[in-house]
Amino acid sequence: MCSARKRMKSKLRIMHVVGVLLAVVDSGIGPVSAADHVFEPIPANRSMIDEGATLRCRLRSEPSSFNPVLMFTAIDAQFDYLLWDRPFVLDENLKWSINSAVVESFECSDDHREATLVLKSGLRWQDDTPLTAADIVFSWQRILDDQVLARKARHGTEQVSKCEAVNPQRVRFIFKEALATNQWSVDFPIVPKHIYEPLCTSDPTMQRSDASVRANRQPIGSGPYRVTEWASGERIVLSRWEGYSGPKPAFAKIIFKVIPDNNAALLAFEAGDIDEMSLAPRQFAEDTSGKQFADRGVKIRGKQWTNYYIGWNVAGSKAFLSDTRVRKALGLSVNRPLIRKRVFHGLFSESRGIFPESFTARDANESTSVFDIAGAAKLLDDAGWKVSDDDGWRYRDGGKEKAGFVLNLVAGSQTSPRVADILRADLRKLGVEMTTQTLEWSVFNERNLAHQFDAYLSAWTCGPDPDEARNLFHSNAVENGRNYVGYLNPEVDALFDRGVRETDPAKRAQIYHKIEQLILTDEPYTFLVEAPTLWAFGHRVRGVTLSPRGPLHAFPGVRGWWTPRIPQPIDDELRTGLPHTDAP
Amino acid sequence: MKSTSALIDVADLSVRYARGELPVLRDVSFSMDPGESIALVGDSGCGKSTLALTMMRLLPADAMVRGSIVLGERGGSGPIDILGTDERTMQSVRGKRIAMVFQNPIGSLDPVMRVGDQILEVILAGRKSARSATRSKALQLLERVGIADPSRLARAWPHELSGGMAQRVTLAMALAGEPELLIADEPTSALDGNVQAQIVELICECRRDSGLSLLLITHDMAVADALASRVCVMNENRIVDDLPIEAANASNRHAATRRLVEAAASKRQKVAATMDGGR
Amino acid sequence: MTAMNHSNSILAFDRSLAIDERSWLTRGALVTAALFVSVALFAPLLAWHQPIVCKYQGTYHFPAVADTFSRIPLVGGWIQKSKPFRFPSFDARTALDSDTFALWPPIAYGPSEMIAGANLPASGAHMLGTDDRGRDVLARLIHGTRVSVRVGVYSMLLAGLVGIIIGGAAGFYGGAVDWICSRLIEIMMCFPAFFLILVVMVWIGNGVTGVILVIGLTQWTSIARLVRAEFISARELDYVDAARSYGATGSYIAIRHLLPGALAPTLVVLTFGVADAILLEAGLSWLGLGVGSEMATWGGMLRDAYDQIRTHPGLMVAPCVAIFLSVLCCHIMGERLRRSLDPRNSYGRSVA
Amino acid sequence: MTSCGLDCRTPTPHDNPLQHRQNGVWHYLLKRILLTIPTFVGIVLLTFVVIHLAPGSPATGTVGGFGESGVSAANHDRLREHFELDAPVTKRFGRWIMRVACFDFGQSFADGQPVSKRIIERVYPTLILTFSIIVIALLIVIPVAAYAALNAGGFVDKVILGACVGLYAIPPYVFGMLLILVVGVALDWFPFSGLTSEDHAQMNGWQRLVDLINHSVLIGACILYPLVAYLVPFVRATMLAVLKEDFVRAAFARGLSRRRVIFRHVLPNTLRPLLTVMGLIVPAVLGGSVVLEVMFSWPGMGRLLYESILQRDYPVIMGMTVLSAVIVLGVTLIVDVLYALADPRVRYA
Repeated sequence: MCSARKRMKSKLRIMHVVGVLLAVVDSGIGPVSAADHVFEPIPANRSMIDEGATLRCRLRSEPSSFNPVLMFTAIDAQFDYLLWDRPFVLDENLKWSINSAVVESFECSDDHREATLVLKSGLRWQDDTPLTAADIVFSWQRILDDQVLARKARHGTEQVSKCEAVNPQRVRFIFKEALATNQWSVDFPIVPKHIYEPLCTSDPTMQRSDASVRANRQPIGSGPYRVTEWASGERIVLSRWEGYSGPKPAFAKIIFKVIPDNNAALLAFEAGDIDEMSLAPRQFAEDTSGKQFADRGVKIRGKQWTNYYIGWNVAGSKAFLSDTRVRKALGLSVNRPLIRKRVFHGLFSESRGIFPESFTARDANESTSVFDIAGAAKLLDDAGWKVSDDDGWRYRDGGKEKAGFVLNLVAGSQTSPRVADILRADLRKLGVEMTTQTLEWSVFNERNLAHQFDAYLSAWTCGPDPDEARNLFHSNAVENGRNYVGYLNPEVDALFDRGVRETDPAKRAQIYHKIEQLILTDEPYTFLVEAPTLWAFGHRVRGVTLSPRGPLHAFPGVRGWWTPRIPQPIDDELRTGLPHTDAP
Repeated sequence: MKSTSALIDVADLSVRYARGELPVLRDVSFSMDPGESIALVGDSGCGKSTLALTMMRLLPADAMVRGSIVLGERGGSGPIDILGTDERTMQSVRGKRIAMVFQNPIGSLDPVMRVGDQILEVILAGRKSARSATRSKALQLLERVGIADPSRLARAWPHELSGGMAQRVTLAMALAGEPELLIADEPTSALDGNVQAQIVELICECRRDSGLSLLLITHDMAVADALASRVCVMNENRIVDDLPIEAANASNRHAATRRLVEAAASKRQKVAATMDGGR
Repeated sequence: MTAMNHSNSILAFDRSLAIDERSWLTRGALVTAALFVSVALFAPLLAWHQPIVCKYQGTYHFPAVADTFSRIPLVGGWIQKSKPFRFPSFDARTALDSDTFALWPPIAYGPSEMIAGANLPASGAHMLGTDDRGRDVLARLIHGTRVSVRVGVYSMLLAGLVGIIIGGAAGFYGGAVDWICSRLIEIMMCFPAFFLILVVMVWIGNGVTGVILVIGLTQWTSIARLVRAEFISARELDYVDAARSYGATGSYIAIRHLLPGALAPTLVVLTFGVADAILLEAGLSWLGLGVGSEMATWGGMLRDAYDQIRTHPGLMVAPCVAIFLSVLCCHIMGERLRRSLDPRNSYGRSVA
Repeated sequence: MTSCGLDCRTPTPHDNPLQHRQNGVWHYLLKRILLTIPTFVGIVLLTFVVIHLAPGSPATGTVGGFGESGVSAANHDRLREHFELDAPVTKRFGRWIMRVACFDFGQSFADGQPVSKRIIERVYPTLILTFSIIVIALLIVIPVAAYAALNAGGFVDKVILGACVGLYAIPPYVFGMLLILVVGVALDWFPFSGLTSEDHAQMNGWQRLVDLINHSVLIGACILYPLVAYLVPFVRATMLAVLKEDFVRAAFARGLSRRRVIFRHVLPNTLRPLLTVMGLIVPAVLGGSVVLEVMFSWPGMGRLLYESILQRDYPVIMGMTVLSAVIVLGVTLIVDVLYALADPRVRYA
């Protein structure tokens, strides 16, 4: 047995060389000014902290459930770390780590088939019942129970073939296979057995009976906050649970306000109604440049592992898109610099790759994108799609089949029609007719699931492990994942299967680099831009950490935020300078 | 303002509308003595009703009026210049000194108010008296216009009344203020023959009882014959003949007068002929 | 003449807004409406990315003219753009030499053309400036007229058709048909229209057709009720009996005698409906369910401007004014129509 | 969803099935109630069919997490099973009807709450707002319209009419945004987001009321102005038509005072057509404020329906349909009965 902690450390060094550190050159936004106070970590001297303060956050919509087994949306996840404690957490670099408030020790066997977790003693649920190994075993059972709709929690947990309580403090996990991802698989949510076990006898789904619903909405958690008010459609109030045994969070109360509209949210921010919000690119670039905003807060930009891409239906009925040369030509006609400038206000970076740079041993010049209409025209000519002398559009070998496709967009997005407008104009010059179809989200998904589309524009956020990408590229994912485009490449499949079993991080990185190259050759997806985290914080907020999922969705997240006891005057330099900074 | 013994004196009255090209009344002059009954006859559209409305000062806002209408003295009050006086005085004239009965009896009752309430309202207008006294007065009035079951009728809605019944009610309302002059604008033309006769009879009775003056507006010489002692014939917006009713049959009259007389005569013949034929 | 003003009489006739043939208001509305319609019809002649007439390689071409008429059914078949100009890859602006003859439309930009810098202020080249994507606002406004007028007119024609058929059937046949149609009308009135809109948008996909269908299929109830009422009252009239006694068939009576009477008030409602449809399209665009982004619409422009209301509030003005004027026009014309059709010129008659 | 949702340009009177009966109010009422039943069933049936035939499903409707799971075919099938969407539509409708018969509308797909609870939380603010806005609208409309009608053709009348048409032509969301920017932000008079303050729970009754009113002023104004702009010309024209009626002239001729004629004869006759219009306005206002509720972060019915539709939360959509149908049909019924009470011709004709 070796120490898992040690292993993780070495892995970290290679996988997260770049981490969230990102030098954004040519941002077009102006000089970068310091807003370092936002990142000031929570001071050891508690007297500096205003421990009675209230934090006001913005919610785009309401969460579906506070039961972590059932939680599945990004909104739900905002509450996860506040209401619940887990043995393992994702830190600000989306790195797997141990939650020292819960875990005494965690050890993994050398063959990666078994792991043992020792809980700290004296852990309690918010109703003062002890939190024990039995709760973990119960949660594991519930997550794998077919009757429980654990949409997200089930992912990975399935790899744990056995979970048993050796004693109240000690849990043993047995894995199905020796995988590099096994450490993620034990990171499943924990629910109180003493609350849910009686409920599950009559309602094994955990959400059908009135009692279950009540338990899910007013949960007995293990984290530092508990739900004290939920005004439907308006706000959710969390209050600090003073009995929490771990580090005491700074804010006595966190109010989540539901503000669906982005413009309204920014106005609320400027009025002092909320202390944080994510910003749309336009808001970041334009609406927040004035004094009104500078008086209220600062805006920061950090790295995010979110890529915008177009998926081409490789396996669809359209001969046009099944041809690799055509897809490459389409990829060449994406004017990324213009998209970046016009749609994303120069805030996003161009992207061609699929993994965050930190995952793969990628050469720096490999990710530079190319915009080459002439090259695209040549590729299309080679593939037999020639410009007709009659109307100027391309047809295959003089036949009836016109070069063109329908790009599906999600309704309500402000940016995707703009991306489409730019692409459409460039493709017109090529003689390729692109039309767009704006579909409401549910229909968009349904078409994708049924593989009934030519192409779609979407975004993909990479998970903390590169193996997550199999969801997009592996042939298994055609039916069971998000490989809606029907991309089949046995070599890629094999590499993914090798990658997940490879435990040496350096070798692993090589494998994913190879996958990336193969995929870029086949171009089943064309990656467009990589989105940053754009966020606004009120001047009084301190202790923010930016993860590749934004400031809220990593540990400690909001738990680490604080506000000084006496409102510190904002120095003049900050006021006059542009209140915007990149992540440190 | 000249002092006059006449009940009402209309002099050089001309009316035109701001939006219209032609005047609707041209230099109309006539006067009525107390107790007199005059029939104003003429073809439809010749300005009879406008004259009546002008006398009540109920014309639309954009009407331009020239001339004078003077209502004679009564009691302590001096003569009233109807066109010049204020609205408050006019309120005390309408209903109390000059009352009016309209052509469409059902239409001149508020459809969403019970008949009895509408009568009470008229009786109460401008004066204060005990509710019960007013009530009995209303019933008396209804009885006076020949309604058999006045208390039942008082509870009825206007749309439940027949035309003749409604005209009796409006007549009762007109009489409520004990006016000196009753202007009856085609009181019978919306009714059928039999009822027409009854209403004519009723108006006769009322005149006999209270010495009321009557300005009867009609296009039917026969009705004029029955009710009026004098006839003013209107044609093309002016009065062309003003003469005792008996003289209307003479041959040296204005063409319009002759036409009206002939029309009445031929109607009478026709009715007689049909009745003969029916026998 | 001492004109006496009966200003204290309340029996004023309704001549207030003086909406009759001679008033400047009616004339103004008619002229504006005609302007909107002609702008809609001839949009490419006013703003387009290709010239109206030009000499290219020795021959004359009329690309914008061809574009204007090519969308008209039947006509479009034989009016086609000449060769290089119909090629999607052909850019007249760069391909034409500056010294060759070319008559460009007054606004030499297409509605979706992203050529200029973003958010330019009004200038000689861009009379209303450009939007955040560098598109000429005036060009978008002109082509937006095309869509908005089409949405307004076609959706109301559809609503009118459905309304007349259902209301007419109810009024003409009476009995069970009337019962069913009346329930249908009631169901439609109580049905959450927004829901239907969403479903139709989802089925048909976004686009002008979808919006027209949605509006047409949700806005017919008032017309149906009106037509039904008119049919019922007309049915009682003597001339219908007379026609029947001559042996006229049911459909003949309905079309020849009943329909003309119902058509006039329907027209009034439809005129107001055009205004509502234009506003509705704007509302749909706000939710992202309107006509897609490749077409310029007033509602879409307003939605885009809403996002920039703090930094470039001026963008809001043009579509707002256009919507405002068109709605105003519809109302004045509708009112005028109502008065000319109704001798008693009262709102009340159609009500009670 | 229209600008103010008024699809009722020229309202016609409701069918009066009793035109040839003699039995008065009770018979009329009974018949009206019976007539709402098929309408109600029709609405519910139509909604059920439409939502189940529409593309998309609850399994694809919710915004997923961070790409780990997303929407996959396997998950999709599990969800369909979980939400009992496998059965044919007819069977599902049957099941739903059976449950509704026991007043059980099921659970929301979105957050698991009982539908009735989820809806009630959101309905009462909208209902209260709608009805108070309608009352306020009437309080504004009647005097203004009466003034305009009595001074028809005058300068003030023209200004009022012009203002109405002008206001009606402004899309509510433009007006709403301007209100937020000017009244909410620049002047800071009223809050522009939510329905209650954070400390609402700690307030006493009176403070709570003030708080609710404060939060509803701006959204209320946005709902109010198109309503007023629509109703003023309508009432004004109705009143002008009434003023031209014979009985008004007759009333004047009988010597009644101007005041009495207007208040006792003109107004009651004006209000009857207004009553009919109110019956049409209520559903339009009830369902027509989605955009405003989103803009003002206002927890109302429109927003709930919108969100439920996007998430394909069938039980909530059905519950909302049933509820809005009940409200709308109820209001129509009340209006009809009031109409019958107000107009003896309908009652006894």
